Amino acid sequence: MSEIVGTVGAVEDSGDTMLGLREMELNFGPQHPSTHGVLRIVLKVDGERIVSARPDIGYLHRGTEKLFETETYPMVIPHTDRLDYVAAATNNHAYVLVVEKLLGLEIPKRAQYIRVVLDEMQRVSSHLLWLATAAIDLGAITPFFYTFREREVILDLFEDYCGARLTLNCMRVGGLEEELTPGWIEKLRAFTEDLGSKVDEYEELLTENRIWKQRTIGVGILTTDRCIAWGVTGPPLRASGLAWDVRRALPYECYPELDFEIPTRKNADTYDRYLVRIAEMRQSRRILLQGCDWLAANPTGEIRGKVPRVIKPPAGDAYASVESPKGELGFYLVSNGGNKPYRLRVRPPSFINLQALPEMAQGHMVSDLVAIIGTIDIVLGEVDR
Amino acid sequence: MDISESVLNYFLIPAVKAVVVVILVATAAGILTYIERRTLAFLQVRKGPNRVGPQGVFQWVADVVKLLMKEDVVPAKAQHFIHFLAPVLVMVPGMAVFAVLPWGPEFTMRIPGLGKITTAWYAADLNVSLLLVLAITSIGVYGIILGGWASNSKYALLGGLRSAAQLISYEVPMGFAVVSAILMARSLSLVEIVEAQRTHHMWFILPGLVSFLLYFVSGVAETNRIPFDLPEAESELVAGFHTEYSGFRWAIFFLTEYANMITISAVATALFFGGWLRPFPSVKALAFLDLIPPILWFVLKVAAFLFVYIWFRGTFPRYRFDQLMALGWKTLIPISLGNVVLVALAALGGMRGLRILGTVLWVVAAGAFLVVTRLRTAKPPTAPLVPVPVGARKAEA
Amino acid sequence: MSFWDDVLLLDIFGGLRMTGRHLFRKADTVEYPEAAREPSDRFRGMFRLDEERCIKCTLCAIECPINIIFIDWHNEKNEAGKNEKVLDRFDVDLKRCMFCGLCEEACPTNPKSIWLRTKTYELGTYERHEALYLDIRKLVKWDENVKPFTLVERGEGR
Amino acid sequence: MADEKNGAGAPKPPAPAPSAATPAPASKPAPVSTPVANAPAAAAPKAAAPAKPAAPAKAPVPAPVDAMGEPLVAALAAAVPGAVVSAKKMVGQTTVEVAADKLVEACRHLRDAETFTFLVDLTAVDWKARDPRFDVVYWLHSFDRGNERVRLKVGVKDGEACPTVSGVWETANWMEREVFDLFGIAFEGHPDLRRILTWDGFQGHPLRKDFPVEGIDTGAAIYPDRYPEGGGPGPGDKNRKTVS
Repeated sequence: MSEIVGTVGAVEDSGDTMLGLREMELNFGPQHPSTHGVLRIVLKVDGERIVSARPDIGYLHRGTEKLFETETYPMVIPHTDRLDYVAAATNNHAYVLVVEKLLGLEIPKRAQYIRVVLDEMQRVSSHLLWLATAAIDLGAITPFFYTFREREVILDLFEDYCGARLTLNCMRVGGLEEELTPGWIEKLRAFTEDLGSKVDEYEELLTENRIWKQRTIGVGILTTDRCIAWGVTGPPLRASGLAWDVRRALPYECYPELDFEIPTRKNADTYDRYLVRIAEMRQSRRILLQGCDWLAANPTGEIRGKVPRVIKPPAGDAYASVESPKGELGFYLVSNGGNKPYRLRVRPPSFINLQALPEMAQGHMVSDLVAIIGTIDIVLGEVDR
Repeated sequence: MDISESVLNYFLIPAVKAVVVVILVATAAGILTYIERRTLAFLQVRKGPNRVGPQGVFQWVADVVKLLMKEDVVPAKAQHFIHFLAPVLVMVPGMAVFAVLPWGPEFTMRIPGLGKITTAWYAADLNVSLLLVLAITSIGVYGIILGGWASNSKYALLGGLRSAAQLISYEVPMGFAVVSAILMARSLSLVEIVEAQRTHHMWFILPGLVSFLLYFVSGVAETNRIPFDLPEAESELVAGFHTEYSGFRWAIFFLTEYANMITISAVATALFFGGWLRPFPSVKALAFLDLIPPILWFVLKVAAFLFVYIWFRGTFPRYRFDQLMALGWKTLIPISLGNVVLVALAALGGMRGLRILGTVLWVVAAGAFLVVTRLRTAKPPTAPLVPVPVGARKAEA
Repeated sequence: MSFWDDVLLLDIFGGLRMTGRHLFRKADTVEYPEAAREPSDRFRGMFRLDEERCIKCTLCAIECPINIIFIDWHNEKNEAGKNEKVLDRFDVDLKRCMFCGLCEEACPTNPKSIWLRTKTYELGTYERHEALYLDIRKLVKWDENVKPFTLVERGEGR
Repeated sequence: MADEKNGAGAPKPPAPAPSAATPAPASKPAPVSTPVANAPAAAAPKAAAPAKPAAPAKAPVPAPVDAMGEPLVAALAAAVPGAVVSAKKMVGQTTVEVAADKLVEACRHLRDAETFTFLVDLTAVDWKARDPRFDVVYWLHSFDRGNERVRLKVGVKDGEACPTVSGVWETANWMEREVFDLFGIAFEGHPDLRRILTWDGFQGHPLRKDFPVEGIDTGAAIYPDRYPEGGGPGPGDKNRKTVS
């Protein structure tokens, strides 16, 4: 059972193609400019057309889930930052949600709103990063700088709030550690109101551009049924036409009180996923404005519930999930009553969405593979954990 | 004609010109890399290289020195000789083309000890110089293919293959675009084409609007620049055909790319934008524009084209290989064929025919542009998204 | 309509106009060593310890997720004849630190005895084993690299 | 897919949203019938005790309650006889203990008849001292039943194989590979059972409780014949590359 089952390097030769030409095996990664980290894909190509693609992951495996089992509940939070390291707030959120669920804790309203605001900021920042890298994968270098300009503001706001820009460690079991700094809401509101016109700028560069459309329309189609079969969640699922979002489907925190829509598209291709993410940024903007309003109207209040000094959830198991920018990010916690998680499993959306890559890439060209990897929006820290 | 004069005219002056051209081209290509980085930085709201020298203008010198110092790595299983030959094959045609580029008209200068010398701002005025440009520039593709193949790397091979298909395909519309200019000027000599624009009292961009667009698009493709930079597509093929090159061999590829950009821009200037002529060369009222020397006019026009190159790079994504081929074969070549017929018919009518063609083209283009942009303003920036009720099983298809 | 859009290259010109507009905007970047931006008040940077205030409870070391704080102490009789904890060793292995700030959060003294919230992010060094392993001398002495910290009021709910 | 056909029917009333606000009443002890489920459940009263003084009175500590009477569980038990070993509910989430030999059948029933078309998550838990040692956990989702979710649990003995569900949900493919990789649970009938996160020559299964957290020396410790002291392939090794 524990012997080596198969080896990655040994791909059997599939023989000749029509013209007596051999298929070529191409190692795409792990050190390649557009695999977004250390993803390796073993491609079999016929000319430039992909016959088969086989992702090979694990280059960034750090054993985070093993590490979780050695840490007490509060100490796990900084480790969750490092899963999807461009969206640390949603990771924190999913983790604290599951612990709170098992503890049966009530979260103060104000903490809920601050959490939601942080989540949505993180969603915008993650989508901005996605847009930057996806555009650069397709050869458009300039959107990268425009989106990073906006992302920088979000990171500054994070820094103002919790002192870190990327690995935030900003949520705690039962609520939040820190109150907002004075003037933070105003800064956030100023940025948020500006965001709409900035998104218009990216759209003007890309949405109508004929090259962008040619490169993305009809590329990497994954219909709703296939999405569900592969467990794909997040923007790819919504781009296929199913308006399913954890924020609405399995509501958490104060999302039921907020007014926002779930953008969907019908064609399930790369272009639609692009449009869905763009629309999600606009929806996040709506949520952020509502959050700003609420927080400005309720400037004081508890931000942490009644948390026992030593967090020891009762024995049992629970699962909680949030809509991370990549899809449904879930944590499955098994507790044996001790002060450390007995088992803490991450349901990583990147990992599960990446599984659909071979199907999406089949029959496309090498250039499209780059677009498809970009459109799934993987973060290898989360894929490999 | 005594011997000393023929030595002077047929050996000394061309030799001096050759040396000067090579030095100038290499320098200009180097400076162009700096200008490109700087311009891109401005397009991208950042600062760009600004450390070496005032405003970083010597950045390219530092880069060249660094590249010279670098170790020249050759892959163990590469074809060593061809791997070595490829950059040479790319560079030599890239430099040779500059012999016939008409940077300015003839001029006379007085050199102490030699007397008055009449020479020109070009190394040679061949009567087939345009043909020579087309012929020589297409040799460069061999260097790219061979370099890609000899590197013994799959990425380089794919880059080389892409390059071969792309360069050969885009030669065709480019050739047709050039043909229309030849038809208008009734000459193959670049110098005579420029002069013809004086005698026709107009730049050939007027009747040659379509020809120029075709030429420039093909030119961008010929020089492997965004949106046609597939042979070296960084995000797909790592670095394409020069993946396995390092140090100064890589620099040769790099510099030649910029030299080729200058070539394409210079030919476009000569064919369609009046070369060294000032705007409206026959309008006396604008004679004050002659204060700017002809060579400067030429350089300014070339610079404008180079800026467009860089602007393109800062704006567009990259085509896919099959789309690039489709664009070349299914769009550009049919249009260029039709365009040649159109220009030929107009050229039959002489100067008057060309004028009519030019007027019609520009009026139609400007009119359509105005109408369509006026109509478009009502359109929202995003295609509307399908609103779906929460929890619905599936969006209504 | 879309035919004329295609022929007139409107999308192409739209994109060019977008980037062209940025050509004349001021750069958003700063030139780093000359114009460094000031981190926020809560910025988690370099460690700092106040030995006077520290009650040697080792909570920071316990709460550290990756165990990079090493504290040894022994009891000594002070002038009043009471037992007092005296630090033997207070080391922070900054190389491995992930700047989560849980140590500072765990500290029971008020104000805190151990801070991470200093406005210092320039931790680059040539000898990381030397420079990024903080013993008690480095922790209590302000390096000239470590910029003055601001004491931030902690939020409610603690 | 099957859910397409069933989707036309009237959607069933949504299940209670699994939110933290609906903890089960603590007063009702968990009657657990099998030894399999006993291990975690039995520990509950004991372990919860130390936390009790700190816990506020108004938020009772969640505890598992029996859920054999739930319509879904009853339907499953009726449709696939012998599949349901036990069922309990905690924090609004239903967990059904399923017999390993009936697993695929139960999964198919849940997918086709009960529209659980979406396998959210698949993982395992190592209960080191317990027999069977592992729990393989499936977390299913139904879009048509108002986003209802249900968790399946299968006990697997160490060294025994678990039937694969990759034929039921394709997404189980990588998840089962991950469980195989990290726990060493083989999945019978899996099309491509290889390691996924660790490297192919890796020995051991990191998420087992007896695997050291510090990790193991993966060089000489694993291949003493191939990697001599100090590392690197030995002289006779085919992996040794000669530098020319």
